[in-house]
Amino acid sequence: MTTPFLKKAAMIGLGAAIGLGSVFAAQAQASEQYLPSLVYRTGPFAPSGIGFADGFADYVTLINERDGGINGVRIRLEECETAYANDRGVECYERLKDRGNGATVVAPLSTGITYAVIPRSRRDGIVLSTMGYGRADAAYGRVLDNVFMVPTTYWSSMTATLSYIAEQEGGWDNLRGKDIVHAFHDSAYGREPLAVLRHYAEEYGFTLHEMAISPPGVEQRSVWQQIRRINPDWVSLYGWGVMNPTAIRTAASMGIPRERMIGGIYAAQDDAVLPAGSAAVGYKAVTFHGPGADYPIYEDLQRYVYDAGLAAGDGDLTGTIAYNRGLINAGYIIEAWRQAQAEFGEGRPSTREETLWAWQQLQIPESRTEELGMGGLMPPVNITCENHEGDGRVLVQQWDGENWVQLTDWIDTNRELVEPMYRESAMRYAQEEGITPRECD
Amino acid sequence: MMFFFEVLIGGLMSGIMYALVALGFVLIFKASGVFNFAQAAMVLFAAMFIAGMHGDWGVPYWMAIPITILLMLGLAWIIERVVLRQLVNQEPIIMFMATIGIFFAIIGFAEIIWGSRSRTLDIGIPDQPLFIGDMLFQQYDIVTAIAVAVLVVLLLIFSQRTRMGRVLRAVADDHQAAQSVGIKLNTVWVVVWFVAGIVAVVAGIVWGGALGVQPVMVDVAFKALPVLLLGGLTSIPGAIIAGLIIGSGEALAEVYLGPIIGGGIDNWFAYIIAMAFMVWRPEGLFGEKIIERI
Amino acid sequence: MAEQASAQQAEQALLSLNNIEVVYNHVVLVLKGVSLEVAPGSIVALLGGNGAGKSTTLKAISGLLTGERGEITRGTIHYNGENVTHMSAADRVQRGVLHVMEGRRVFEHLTVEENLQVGSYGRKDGAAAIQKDMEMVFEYFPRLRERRKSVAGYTSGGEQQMLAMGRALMARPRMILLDEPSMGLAPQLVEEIFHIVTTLRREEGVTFLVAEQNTNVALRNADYGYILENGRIVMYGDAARLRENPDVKEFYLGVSSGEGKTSFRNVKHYKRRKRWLS
Amino acid sequence: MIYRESGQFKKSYAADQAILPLRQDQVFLIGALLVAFLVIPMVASNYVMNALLLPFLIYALAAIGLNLLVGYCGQISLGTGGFMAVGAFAAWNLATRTELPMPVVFLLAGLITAGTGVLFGLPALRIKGFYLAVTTLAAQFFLIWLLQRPWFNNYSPTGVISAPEVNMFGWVVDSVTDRYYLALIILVVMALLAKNIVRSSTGRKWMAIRDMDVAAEIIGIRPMATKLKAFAVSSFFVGIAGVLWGFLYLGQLEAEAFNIYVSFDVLFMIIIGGLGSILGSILGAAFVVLVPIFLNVVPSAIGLPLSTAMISYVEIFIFGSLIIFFLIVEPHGMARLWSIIKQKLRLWPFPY
Amino acid sequence: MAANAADVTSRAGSSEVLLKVEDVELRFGGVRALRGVSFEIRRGEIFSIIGPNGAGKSSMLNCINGFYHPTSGTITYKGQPRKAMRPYVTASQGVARTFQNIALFKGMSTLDNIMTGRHLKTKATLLENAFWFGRAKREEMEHRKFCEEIIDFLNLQHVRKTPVGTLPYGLQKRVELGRALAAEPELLLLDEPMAGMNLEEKQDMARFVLDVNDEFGMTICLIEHDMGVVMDLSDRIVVLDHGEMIGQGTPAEVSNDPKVIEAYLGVQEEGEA
Repeated sequence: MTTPFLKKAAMIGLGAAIGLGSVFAAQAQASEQYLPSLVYRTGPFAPSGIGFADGFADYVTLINERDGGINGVRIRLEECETAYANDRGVECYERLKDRGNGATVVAPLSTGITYAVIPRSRRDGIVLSTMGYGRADAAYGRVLDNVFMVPTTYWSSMTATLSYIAEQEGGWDNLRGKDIVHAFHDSAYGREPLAVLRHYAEEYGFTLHEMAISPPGVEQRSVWQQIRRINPDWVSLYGWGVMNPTAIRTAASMGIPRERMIGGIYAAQDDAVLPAGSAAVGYKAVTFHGPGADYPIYEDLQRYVYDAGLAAGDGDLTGTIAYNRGLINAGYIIEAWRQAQAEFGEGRPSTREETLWAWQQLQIPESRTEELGMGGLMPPVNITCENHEGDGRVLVQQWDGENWVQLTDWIDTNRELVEPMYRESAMRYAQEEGITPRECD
Repeated sequence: MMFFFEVLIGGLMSGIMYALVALGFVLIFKASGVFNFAQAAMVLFAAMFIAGMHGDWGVPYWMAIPITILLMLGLAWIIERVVLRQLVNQEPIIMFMATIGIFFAIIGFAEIIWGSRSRTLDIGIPDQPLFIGDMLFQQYDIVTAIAVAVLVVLLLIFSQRTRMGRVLRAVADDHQAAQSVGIKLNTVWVVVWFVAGIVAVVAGIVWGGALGVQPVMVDVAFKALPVLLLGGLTSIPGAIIAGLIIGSGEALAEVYLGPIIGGGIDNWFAYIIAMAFMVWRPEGLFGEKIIERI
Repeated sequence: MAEQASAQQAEQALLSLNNIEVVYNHVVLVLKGVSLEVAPGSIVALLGGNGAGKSTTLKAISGLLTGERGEITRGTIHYNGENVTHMSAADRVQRGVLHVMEGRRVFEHLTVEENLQVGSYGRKDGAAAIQKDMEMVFEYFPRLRERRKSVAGYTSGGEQQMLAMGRALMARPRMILLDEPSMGLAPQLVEEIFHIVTTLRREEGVTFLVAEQNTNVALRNADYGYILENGRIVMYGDAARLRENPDVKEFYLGVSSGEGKTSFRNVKHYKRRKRWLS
Repeated sequence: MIYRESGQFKKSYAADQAILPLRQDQVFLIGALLVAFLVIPMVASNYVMNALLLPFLIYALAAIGLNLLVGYCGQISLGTGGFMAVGAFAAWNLATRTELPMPVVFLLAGLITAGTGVLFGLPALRIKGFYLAVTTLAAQFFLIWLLQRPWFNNYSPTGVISAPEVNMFGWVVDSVTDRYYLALIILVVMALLAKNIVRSSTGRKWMAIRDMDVAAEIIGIRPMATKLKAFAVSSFFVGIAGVLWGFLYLGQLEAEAFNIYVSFDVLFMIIIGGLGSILGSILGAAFVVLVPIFLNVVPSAIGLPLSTAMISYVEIFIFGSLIIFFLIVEPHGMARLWSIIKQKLRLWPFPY
Repeated sequence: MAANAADVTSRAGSSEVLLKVEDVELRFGGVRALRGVSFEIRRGEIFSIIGPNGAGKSSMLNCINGFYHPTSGTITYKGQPRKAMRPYVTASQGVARTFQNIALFKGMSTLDNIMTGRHLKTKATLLENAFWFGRAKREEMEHRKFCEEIIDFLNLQHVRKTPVGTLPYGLQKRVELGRALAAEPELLLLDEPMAGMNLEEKQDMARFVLDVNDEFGMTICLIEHDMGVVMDLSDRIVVLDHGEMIGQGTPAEVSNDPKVIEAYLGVQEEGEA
């Protein structure tokens, strides 16, 4: 009678001990560049997370297989599952940051996790690459010197959306008297572009209707009934996860023309349109990179990664929006290391200081994106001390039922509007946190 | 006024969809006193298998659906073997926790097989707006409502008119006494979970069609819970009527109250309706009256 | 009781328990080696105070222990010559062993009639035979006929006890394990119930094993009795003989040797309890 | 016979009612505290302190709070996440909008959460059991919705806000070790308070309500006052845990992050740890915090060639299965397992 | 038996009416559980309510302590008529009770159960409890002492720290009595304290009831099926049947009342203890 309990207790204890022990067992390889990858392949937003993680990993594999790494320095990628939860993200960050040669750059992949790791990364001297999410005001480089909003923010991209609408209407003046709905995820994320929208509504005299949709947004009938009654000229959709397809589907069933719905950068993914089926045909969205797989880099990926059986995923997500985002985010990271090596010596892994330096002056002109086989896919980058975003340009794409079709070329954003907004917000943050903004000349 | 009716009808339709999930809870609670949190996971499980078999393996829907129903039988059998049998006569809270365990285990299992990508599930329910006069209806809703009505009638006949239904109610009252007259609890539980599994298949098709099949489908459970409360945990008609009340109440509140207090209120509004109602009548609309004795 | 002897007797007895040990929750030893026998067609009383292990014994026989995290860790139970020690409760019901549990466990939300119907769950001899048996139950318990459409939860304690017994009868039992039928019932009702027990034995040939605290009533109606204390059988014999036993008289019937009945007023303070075994 | 009590006599009621009447337990506790205060900060790595111990300590506090309500007073709550959020946001607003010293901010945040708890505890007088459990989801969803209103995050454009510096009587809690110590001190002190409450008349009233509320009322216990007190105290603990979660652990606040799954996690902790046990709350917190990390790390540590995705699916599956397994092995939690082991040790090597 | 009872009546000296029930009626939906019941309980006496199952005895107790509220009629306690009142208010006025189906707090030890009975006498606030200072500690020790006396009185020393859920039935009944006594009530309601006990346990319980009445001077209202116990212990008895009062008086009077015999006592047998 004694044995089962003691045995079970002992087993549990032993298991826990082994598990904890293994946490410390870091396998270091001196000549490798270590790259942690915080991913969310499970959880409510997994459909977006998987594609990103696959693209990110496949690009790293490509560099290792095709080029033997960056000037011979292979990159060791390690994934950690966050499930989009802040606490697990922090745990991942803490677990991975000192493994291998030490992490030099992290892409937290969620605004919440970004906020949690900003103070930690500043202490550790690790670069944060937050692609379109996180603190928009990090685009003002004087306050947070290690955080980069490459290549765009919600604010910049929204100015581009409005430019597109104005162009469709035949000029800014024609916006007067129009009705524009902003249907948004009722969270800070959805509310973020409101400031920009309100500014434009005032300046150009259209009526802005703010329609909140409570997350996760599995049932939206009543919202779209109201929108239908407004009979808007344009709808801006800022959904996330399951809210996007449900919104598109419900809008379709109410007879709202999809051609006049424009999704924000996180309503531009394949998981926004695929589950909506035929209802999504004609739906437009802005995105900060080219859609599809029609780029030279995909030939290399095919040859060195997919055909070699080294693909991270099942291979069915290549060319999706999320996958492309994974590719370009890895692309930026690797280009920064390349530039660091060019400055501080080739053939050895970059340190944190070197990586930070590289990001702070990161320049990827259009010509370089073409060399990388990502011309038109990867937006050029132009980082200065003060500007941690670059040009913030986006393009408009449309879903034809099978694929995203690129409708426009890069659209310029309204820098005069957004840069003061970044500055103001960042300075307020600096004051709260007691950060002295550094000088830029 | 027309708009009011449109919102009302839309709300009633959403309510039916909530009730469909709540039904599964009711069945299991009624027969085994188990508050089965895993019901939503069963919905996801069913939807994932139907959509996965169709999408990845090219199995036609008319085959994928019966196969999934068989899988639900297998699932019921496994749950009975591995969980319920081991936890006979534990306190309700322990069983509740165990179903949360089942919730994760089922989701994990389905994801191991199908991953967590989103899939489409379209068995061809028409999805175009339909105008009767100026009123907007949706064909999808009408088909759904008819399916739910048929399902409920079948369930009521099963519970009230069949021998197995009577046995289920007996087991619901007193497990041990039921055992003492020779009822095999194991069989009964498999039957109950299987029936709830069939309901989950229907819910999976309907919700999967509306949302796409993806992990977040389980959040539909949080829409179903207030319906369950308001209807009373043990009443099948209660679940339907409560679904209608909550669906329409929520829609009207969203439209008429939402703009005043800042939008996006439907997540909690249903709970507040249910809570307010229960302060007045703690057992819900049709729940069995709680007889307090000493 | 030697093991061989009991194995032999097991052939004659309808039910025999051989050195049964029961442990709850892996730690609490409740029965510490109980052996007893029940002859076919007899009424056997199982007596003893609270916590002596009467209910546990009955549950061990009917197979209802598993639901309460109890298990038989030693010994065997033979019923009708067959080893049923680890058989499921349902299989035992199939063989005619019915347990009427303590506390009148009826299905509260079902009607009286539905309760009886559920009682016939395991039978496969058709609706007509079941209907006939229901009539029989109503013959024995006319009160149930009056209340056949009432919800069982709203019937009185006595009616519930009758319903529980009637429900057991619906399974065509050979043996009924009756746990504390008198508990909480008025004297008149207790008599009525025991009257039905003896009638059922006579008319239907049902064997009874009755766990009772009401020693007096039990021994008046039983053929044979076992007295259980602290998980052990401490005394057994013919009912008549037990009633005459001075120890039983003093401790279970309240008749002290010599004087006859003592008033409750005159019970001594701090009366020492005499124990056979602890 | 490690746990032999013979030879230990209690000479006064006070001694008998001490928190740990057994000498062995006292030794064990002192040992555990010494390890926690002296050994761990010396030997534990940054990662272990930052990513394992800190969330563990904070979750343990929340679990104690919830256990007071569920395990002692018998009122099931699924709103823990919401109440943690209230604590965190109350503290943030107090800290950024006023000049109050940080200890006062902590205390007030706890009290505000307690008040919120009382508000949502009101239906508990009429609604019981699962019905109550589900109605507490109203608190969960409503509070998260409310705290997402821009006022509460001072119109932060992202809605995510950074936690202010924690200054405790001049001690600037900044380094990992500092944060670990602050969380540990708060946990130890509050666990002691909780233990005092549950062994006093208040605790007995709660347990009376839990075990049989009708009988409790008939012997003179006021159900409303008693239940609300439990909601208040529980929410106070949970609120403080929320403050620590935002201020010490994550360093940021985001209402959505305190979602329903946080509530479930804390509920898991007390069920797995043991309802109605302070020690159990702590053990349960350790289990729920460590197991997912453990499951995540093991495959790569032993070189299993699984993709991250597959690992996380398997992890979800195993986590669910482990909960079931645990409930089957010991439905009354690790605390009960511990006391059974002690009981065995007391008699060991004899079986009974 | 009769002589005994007469002897007792003279011993119950006080004629002060502690509780007066006048024309009480109680309805649940269509069922009339009590119909026009009236009686008085005098201070210091042992008063019994008897009757067949379903006669309304427990409903009567539930009315007295405020768990049910009479549909009509009045209950006067210590000269104060009262209507709808929560049970805890009644308890604070000095009414304690035990229950037919044991209503102990199963997860708590014997000692803690009895200590809960004392809580009406505790004044310590939550904060005092949490910090274990001031009244909290002092009161705890005082009450512990009082409860230990009850434990001694009821012979429960050996199960002091045992969770009551695991105790045998007879002991649980005793713990329940202890919990009621701990409140030091003026009126003690005992609902079938001896149900399901063997003779020896009944004798012990009878002794406790008498001692409580004698030594603490508590007034006792008793429901019991065992006629031997009722006749021996009671000063006065009221007989209910189907919610109606069919007889009232001393044990001798009641046991000779033909109406009572017909409805209830009819089949009393010689051996029935």
